[in-house]
Amino acid sequence: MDKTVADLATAVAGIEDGMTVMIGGFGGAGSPIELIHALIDRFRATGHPKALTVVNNNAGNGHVGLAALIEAGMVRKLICSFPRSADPVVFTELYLAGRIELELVPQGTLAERIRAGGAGIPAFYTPTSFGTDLAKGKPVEEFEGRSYVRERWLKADVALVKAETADRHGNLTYRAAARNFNPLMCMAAAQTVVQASHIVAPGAIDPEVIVTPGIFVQKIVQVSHPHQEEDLNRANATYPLEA
Amino acid sequence: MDKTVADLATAVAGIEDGMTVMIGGFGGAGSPIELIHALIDRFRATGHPKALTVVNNNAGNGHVGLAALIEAGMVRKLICSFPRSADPVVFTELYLAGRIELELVPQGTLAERIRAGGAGIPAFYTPTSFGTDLAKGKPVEEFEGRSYVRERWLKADVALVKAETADRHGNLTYRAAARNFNPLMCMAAAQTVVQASHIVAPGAIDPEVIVTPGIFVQKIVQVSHPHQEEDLNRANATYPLEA
Amino acid sequence: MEKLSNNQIAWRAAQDIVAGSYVNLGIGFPEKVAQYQPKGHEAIFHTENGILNFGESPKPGEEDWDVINAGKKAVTIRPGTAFFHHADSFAMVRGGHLDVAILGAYEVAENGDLANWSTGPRGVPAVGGAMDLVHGAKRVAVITDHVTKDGKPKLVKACTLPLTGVGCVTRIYTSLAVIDIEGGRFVLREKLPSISVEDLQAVTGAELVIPETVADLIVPEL
Amino acid sequence: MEKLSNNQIAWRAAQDIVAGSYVNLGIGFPEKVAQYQPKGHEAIFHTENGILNFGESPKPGEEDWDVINAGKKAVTIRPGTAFFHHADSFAMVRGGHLDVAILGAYEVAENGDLANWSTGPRGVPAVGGAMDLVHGAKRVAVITDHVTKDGKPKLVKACTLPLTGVGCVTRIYTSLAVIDIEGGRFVLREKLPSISVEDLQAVTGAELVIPETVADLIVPEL
Repeated sequence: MDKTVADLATAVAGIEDGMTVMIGGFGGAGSPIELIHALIDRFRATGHPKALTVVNNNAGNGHVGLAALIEAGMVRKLICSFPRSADPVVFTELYLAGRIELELVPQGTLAERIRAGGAGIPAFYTPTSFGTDLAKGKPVEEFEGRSYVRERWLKADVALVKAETADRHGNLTYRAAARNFNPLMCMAAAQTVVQASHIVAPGAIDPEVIVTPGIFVQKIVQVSHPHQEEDLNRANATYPLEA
Repeated sequence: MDKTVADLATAVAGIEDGMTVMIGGFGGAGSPIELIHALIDRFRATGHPKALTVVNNNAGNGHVGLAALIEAGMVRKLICSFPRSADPVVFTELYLAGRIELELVPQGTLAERIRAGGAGIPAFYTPTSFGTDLAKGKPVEEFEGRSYVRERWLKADVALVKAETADRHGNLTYRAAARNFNPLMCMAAAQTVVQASHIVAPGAIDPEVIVTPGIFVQKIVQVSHPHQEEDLNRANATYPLEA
Repeated sequence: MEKLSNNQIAWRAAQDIVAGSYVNLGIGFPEKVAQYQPKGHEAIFHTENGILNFGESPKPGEEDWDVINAGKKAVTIRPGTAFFHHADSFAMVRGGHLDVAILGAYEVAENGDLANWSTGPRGVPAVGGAMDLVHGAKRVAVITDHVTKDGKPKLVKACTLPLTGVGCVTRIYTSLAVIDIEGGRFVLREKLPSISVEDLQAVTGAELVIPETVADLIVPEL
Repeated sequence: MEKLSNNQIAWRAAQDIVAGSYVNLGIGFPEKVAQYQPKGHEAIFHTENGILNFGESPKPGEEDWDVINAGKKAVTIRPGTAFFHHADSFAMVRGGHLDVAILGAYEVAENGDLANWSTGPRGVPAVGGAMDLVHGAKRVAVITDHVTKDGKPKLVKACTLPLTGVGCVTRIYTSLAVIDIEGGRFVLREKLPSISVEDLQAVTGAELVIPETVADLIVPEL
């Protein structure tokens, strides 16, 4: 079994118009910049995929990665917890112009909805957002005298994920707080596409330290020296990056 | 910060009559034999704790560990998925005599209820058990045309857990499939008591490989060469073990 | 009446597992399926107590009792094995990440209902992971003798024993035949050449739909 | 009117953190609390993006942008740091495993309602982890200036801005006072010695309950 693919273009080939795409990362940590840019490359060459629904904690920063994906006009709707950032010009302008849809979800609820999607739990109750505007229209139930809001699972057609090391079966490890939403998104997508700094033989990762077991991964592509979104933005980089 | 305690007796000192106690392990793997035996020692010496509700996947095997706890008459009710085993004489006799209560829970639902207890999710929906006797009396809801059963979280006063390595902050690793329910139970108990083969200084465990972060752990006791339930039963050992 | 041995039923079920599949085998009889994987068809086996990609049984005396399967039997690790806790393990199951689950059965009904966890109110009830597994895989198959030890049909119109799951089974490998469940009916796909459709119907508790082509069920001596 | 600086408010809040506590500090102003921990009072800080027990900021140029806090600022690891994913992180929050959460506020109502995520329908709304944190800790405290920049009360009878959480705040550290919320009322615990109860009441949007003992709020120059 070998889930590696030859290049980034092949890795993102399965993403079609109108799909829901989860993209890992919290701010710049764990953001799969190269996979996102490969997807924009495809859109520029072919006009597809477009009208995507993107799930990410944020709304991108500057003019690279997720922000560049939005700037390219490929995103119809964003599901996220915190679409404000240091340099949010791309999303902010589109949103205020009514040209992109936003579903705002509390961060812990977003994480739990994605996990639920991966774990076959169609709905769950959380205290989060009870009594607030973000609970409007959602069923409320009382348990032991406390009120909770019912939230639905969140699934995706594709997840784009950044890992540190992958073996060819798709077992993954991450790097520090670049872990964040990535392992959850691996679980919640029909097709999980991973860029990893290192690809190793099965058995080279200690079975005790695997964070994402390979069953949750469909495609792996090696990106040996991935860009870090924060570094790119501090250098005022824009998509497309210079080679 | 140092969560280690001097001995097993101190480790189990906080367990009182009528409490709910989660005990890690699946079959013999990950079963904290020494903590359980210390609890029986206390009961023999003081008559307490008794009338416990125990949560475990199984009902014990032979005459050691959980089986010995039940045999000592300390358990009023068992919440488990599989109370049959190769040598289940202790539980079977009490159950058929109507002297112990059983709440039978499908294994995945048991795991998810414990996780929910630890994660602040009071209820969730699962396809598991829909249309079966084990769903009787539980709310059912349809999502996207499929029926699901609503299950409640499960919490405990105390969890007894077996780990491989602990640092003094309570960060834990496990050994192979001895992991099983242990990390979940750490999350779901007000007080988590851990026996670990090795206790090390904070920083000695790579932060990437910690399975249970220390926030979920209250007490740690070192048991350098823990018994394995399977080995004990193959040797026909019985509580109390010979020193 | 000629019939397949358990090994032969397991062999037949193993032939349908596509290379690269993630597979959970129920406790007991279904565990046999692993050893009949066609050469070069690498499937990856999941055990719900927290191991993905485990290997065969160790030699007696070489067991590590922290490396066991759901039936509490010792197994081994392989290159690519992963360990995880029970919530992650049943996320794999319930979340539909397994390709195939192969389970035993007391009864299977023509609508796909399965009874395989309780023979009734006697004794100590025990369910384990069965009720999760029936909702967990893209394909849930059953391997079973075609009839009970008393000769009664195990493929029935409606289950009489407590259900494990509703409408969950899609294929049944028996000692006599391979039968799909489609549209709430038993559809015969393969049968032992030595048995007539009439004889098979006689030991089956609900009507068999007989399509134009029914293949011979040919299995090696094992 | 004399008032405490933000550093001094943070210092006062830090004094109430018991040694060994697990603490989450909201983005921005609350992050200051960490630096005023009393010596030898080891608290452990949680950031919801997946680090427990992180340390102070690295020197400029030594940042590792994969080691950041919820405010996307670079932090450092310490002996005993643990990394985990977002679902585990919010299990810590929602599951009540944190001892203390210290948050900023636009408004706090006398019943404990908190508004700190939205100033209304203008602009891009962003909630982050705030709505989880208010339900996440055994003790949810707020640090804030006592009044807005325009001099309007931030401690109010009922919040006018969109709520973050209902009845969640139990203690407020302001630039003028320390106030507990008990039984749906603001109870004054400490106030700057230079301010009279009447003056304090005049800049507070709901009635202050004045217990027999009100301590002086004494904070070092910072």
